[in-house]
Amino acid sequence: MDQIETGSGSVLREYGSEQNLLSKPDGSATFLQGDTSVLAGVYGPAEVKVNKEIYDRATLEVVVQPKVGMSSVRERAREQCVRETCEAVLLSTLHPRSSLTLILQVVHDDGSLLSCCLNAACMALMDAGLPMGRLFCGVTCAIDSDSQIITDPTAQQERESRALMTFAIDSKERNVLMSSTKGSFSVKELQQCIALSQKASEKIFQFYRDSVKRRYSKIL
Amino acid sequence: MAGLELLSDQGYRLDGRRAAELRKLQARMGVFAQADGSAYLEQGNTKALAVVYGPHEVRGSRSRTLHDRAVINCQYSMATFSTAERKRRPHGDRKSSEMSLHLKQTFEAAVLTQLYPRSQIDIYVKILQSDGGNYSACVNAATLALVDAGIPMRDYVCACTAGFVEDTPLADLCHAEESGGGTTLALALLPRSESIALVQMDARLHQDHLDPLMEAAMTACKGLSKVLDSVVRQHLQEVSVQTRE
Amino acid sequence: MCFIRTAEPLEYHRSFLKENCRPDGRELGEFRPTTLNIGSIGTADGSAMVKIGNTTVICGIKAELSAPPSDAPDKGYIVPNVDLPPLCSSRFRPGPPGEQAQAASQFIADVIDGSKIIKKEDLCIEKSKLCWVLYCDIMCLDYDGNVLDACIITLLAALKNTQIPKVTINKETDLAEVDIEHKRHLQINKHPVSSSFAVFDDTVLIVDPTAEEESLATSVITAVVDEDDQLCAFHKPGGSSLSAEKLQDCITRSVTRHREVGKLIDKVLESTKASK
Amino acid sequence: MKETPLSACERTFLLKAVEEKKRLDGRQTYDYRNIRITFGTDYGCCTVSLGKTRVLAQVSCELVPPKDSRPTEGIVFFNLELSPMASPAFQPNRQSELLVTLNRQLERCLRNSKCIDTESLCVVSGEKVWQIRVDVHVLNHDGNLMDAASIAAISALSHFRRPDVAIQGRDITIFSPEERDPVALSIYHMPICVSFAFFQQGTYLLVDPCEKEEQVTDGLLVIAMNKHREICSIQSSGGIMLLKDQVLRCSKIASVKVSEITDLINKALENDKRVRKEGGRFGFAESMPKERITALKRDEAPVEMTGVQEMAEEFLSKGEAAPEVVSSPVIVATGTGQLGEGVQSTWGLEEEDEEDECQGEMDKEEKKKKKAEKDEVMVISDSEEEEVVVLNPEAPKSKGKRPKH
Repeated sequence: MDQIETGSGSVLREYGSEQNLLSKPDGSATFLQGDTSVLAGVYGPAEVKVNKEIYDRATLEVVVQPKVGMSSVRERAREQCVRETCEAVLLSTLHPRSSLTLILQVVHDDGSLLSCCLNAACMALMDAGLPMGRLFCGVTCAIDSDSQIITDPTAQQERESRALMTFAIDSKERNVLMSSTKGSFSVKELQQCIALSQKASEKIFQFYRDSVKRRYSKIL
Repeated sequence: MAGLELLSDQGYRLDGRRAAELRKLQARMGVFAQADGSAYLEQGNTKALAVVYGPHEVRGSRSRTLHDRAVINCQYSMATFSTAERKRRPHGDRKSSEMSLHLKQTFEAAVLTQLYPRSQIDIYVKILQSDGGNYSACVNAATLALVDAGIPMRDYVCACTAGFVEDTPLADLCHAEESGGGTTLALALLPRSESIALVQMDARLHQDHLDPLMEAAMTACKGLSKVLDSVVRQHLQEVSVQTRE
Repeated sequence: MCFIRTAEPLEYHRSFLKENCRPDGRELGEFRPTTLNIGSIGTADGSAMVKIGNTTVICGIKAELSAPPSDAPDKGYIVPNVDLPPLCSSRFRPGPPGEQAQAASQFIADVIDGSKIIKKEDLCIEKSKLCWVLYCDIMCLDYDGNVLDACIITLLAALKNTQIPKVTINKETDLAEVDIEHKRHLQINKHPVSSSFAVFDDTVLIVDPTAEEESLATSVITAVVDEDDQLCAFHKPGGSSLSAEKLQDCITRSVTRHREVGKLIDKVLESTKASK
Repeated sequence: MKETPLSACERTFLLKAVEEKKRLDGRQTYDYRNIRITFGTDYGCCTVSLGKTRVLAQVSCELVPPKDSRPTEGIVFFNLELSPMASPAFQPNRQSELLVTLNRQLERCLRNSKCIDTESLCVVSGEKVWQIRVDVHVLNHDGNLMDAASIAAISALSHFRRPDVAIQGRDITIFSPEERDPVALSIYHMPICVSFAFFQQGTYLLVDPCEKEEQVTDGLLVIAMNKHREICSIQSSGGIMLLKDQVLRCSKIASVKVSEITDLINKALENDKRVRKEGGRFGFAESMPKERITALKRDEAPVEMTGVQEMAEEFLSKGEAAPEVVSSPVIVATGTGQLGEGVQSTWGLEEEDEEDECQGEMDKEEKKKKKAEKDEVMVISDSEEEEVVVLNPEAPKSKGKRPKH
């Protein structure tokens, strides 16, 4: 039952990114996965408000702005996931008593939104030149009613799926930084999805590397 | 306009005025003792109360202090009973915070703020009864209150609304004329220099008609300034008689 | 020791973890004693209180009638809300719910949806006319870490305790008639139980962290398992990265925990029934 | 985070430049920056960049009961948000002066000018009407937010399609886009705001000020017009002294600019429509500048699945199986059970426990209750309200809440 087939499911949709596209923030990037698109902006390190100051590291704030209406509990949960993932990789002890602000604007949601947020966040942090111990990327997997695993699902596929998992994978050991799931699934399915996400993360890390290479090709 | 004829064939308006005729304006200065300056003003059925405190040192957050001029702080509110339907929020909604902002900008242009660096002037305006032209009533009342407080200004600030019906500009609109959906222009004028402190216009109007409309509003403002001037003079006379005794 | 605890809390904990035990005497994989009381609140339609160590969480369920959502006319609502009031810990401030409370509410909502504890169709009385809304208000009375586990246990116990009256729609008057005499228990399909873990120094995995351990840990993981050993949620909001083996360890421990807690709930329910 | 203030020499430099009719970016006095309008995959979604200023607009709709005073009219709601992304000075959920001004100006420009036929949004009179919601997010602030926002809002409104509805008796059916083609809003005219910045007490005037210019300006005049040369709103702000002739001159400049911008919007709309019709690719992904060095795109990539299963199996087999036998809970009292032989619960301990000090007064009551449960439990249980009634033998002053007998 848990057999996975190399069907049409296991693909990453067309993806792309543009860095440094906003003039105001210190770092900015948009990340596209198929039609899903997120814009990220980073400010900092900058002066921190006294009540938010942490004496030995930088304070990171993450804001997720929905496209329509006010931000709700769902956005709070996303903010928490993105913030704690970034905190794990950022070398925030290098900037004590300062503030880092990461703003994510949802431009279009066509599934795999959280992973797109993570990818946009990582690209923007890179663009801002903030020191990070390693990189991270997000991969969303869906398990459909036939127990097939679909990577990078569209909104339609998400709706039809039985379970939905998003992982953040780090670039050093390909370990799991963050995990957020919906629906019910077996342990085996979870392990398969993790393994698959680790495989898919290779592509995205390669993409990160290529885009940095391209960006600095004129200087090197 | 649906159902309502704003201008009759004979050239009379809903309340029997001519096109360029203003509503009756009555005003009193110095209505409150504890305030530095105060005024009560009736423009037709619109009744407004303005109170001025200051110049005094900057209160609240110190960061607002300006080193070369005074800060003007305005608050506009409408009494809950001022309109046909009861108003739930007397101040703080988008419309009234915008109005507060406009009043502030108007008086920043007119008051000689550079005379009072690092200080603050508070202007509080309240509409007690609303019948069109709230902004202009507030400006006129606040001008009188500022004069009463003895705060130097470039000139009187006179404000008036004007509308446009069937190629004829109408001065000083009442509520029925304003809510008809036609053009409304509100204008705050410093009459002596003919300079405009604030201009705001709503709803559609062809570009060619802008000139006559603004002309009408400016004429109305100048008319108002004469009335305001006489109010101030009369008040001064009364006060000086009292002090002589 | 006390001095070190306040000045160098991390070092203090490390010295214990080195010896494979924890400051409160537990082993690394040991839960704190869990106490469950069912039916504590008479005014609620269902209620339960759970204590895990010092962490105390109470859940009251109120059922109300409402019109079904327009996009799913054959379903009812389950509305969970986690409240972390200032009285439960000095870390929470009065005012609107903070990020942790909101994230917890969202997590509970995801678990309810994901595990399908209750079929939402069961809550519908008449299609696109009338349905039940279950307001599950979960309040923390004392915060000492691991609220999520406590929330899920109390929610499950309270739902099992909930009784809703029979409602029929009178065909003639088109009005709802509530029959308070005949109450029924809710049909509980799945029994999700969660287990939380904390990671120290990116390597050491401990079970059921206290508030102090939570704040010092580099990562927190919550795994929710149901009786078929299916996972309903595997939540790790970030923090240090873990290999798949470590995660597997967490899941194995959660399966055991599920059995323990399952027994606890059953026994307590039995005892309440026996007393009646 | 605070906005970086402008230094005195920057200020004098900028004012000097204005006097000499020069602008920082080499534009002429009446020139606009480059305007780029792109539409998203959704109907009613568009981004507008005006030089470096960038805004995103999204139109959405839902069925709501109408306002009592206007039972046959739909509702149009504008919400402009200054995202903290646009500038470090913007804080989320705060009503700043700028926010109020922009929102009101947008409302006045688009709602009061009656550019949308609200009566066509009525579904059932007095019961259900469409509420059109326009969300405008400012993404990057480089001056002249008003013009950018108004262009984005009207473009998004013209692009938007609402789902078709059918009424049968009292039932309202909403058709999905697959069932029936969605319907465009009926828009009478397109009002567009044009901002003018005044310097040196109104002596100099600039069109489309950038952020630096806005910081040194005396005041702004915003004129909203449509291409039929009708003025939809005028608003001056910032305490400037204007003369009538200046306002008239600005309105003439505005009419020229507005007709240019309207043509641009129409062209963008037509282009989008054509691409959609031909089944080509559209959306933001397509509008990404591929030639830029900072941008990169990859095509659909298959993920290697081999080995995935083995990896999963490996971890599964490595992990120990959960023990079948688990410890049994203890029933302490009716309705209360306990798991684990713990001593850690400080509540259950005697008063002399050192850690108790931090527990605070509020726990006392619970503590007593707990203590009772742990010691010899005295249960007097015939009350219907509560399953467990516990009296602490050592504390005769039991709280009044609990029934004694």
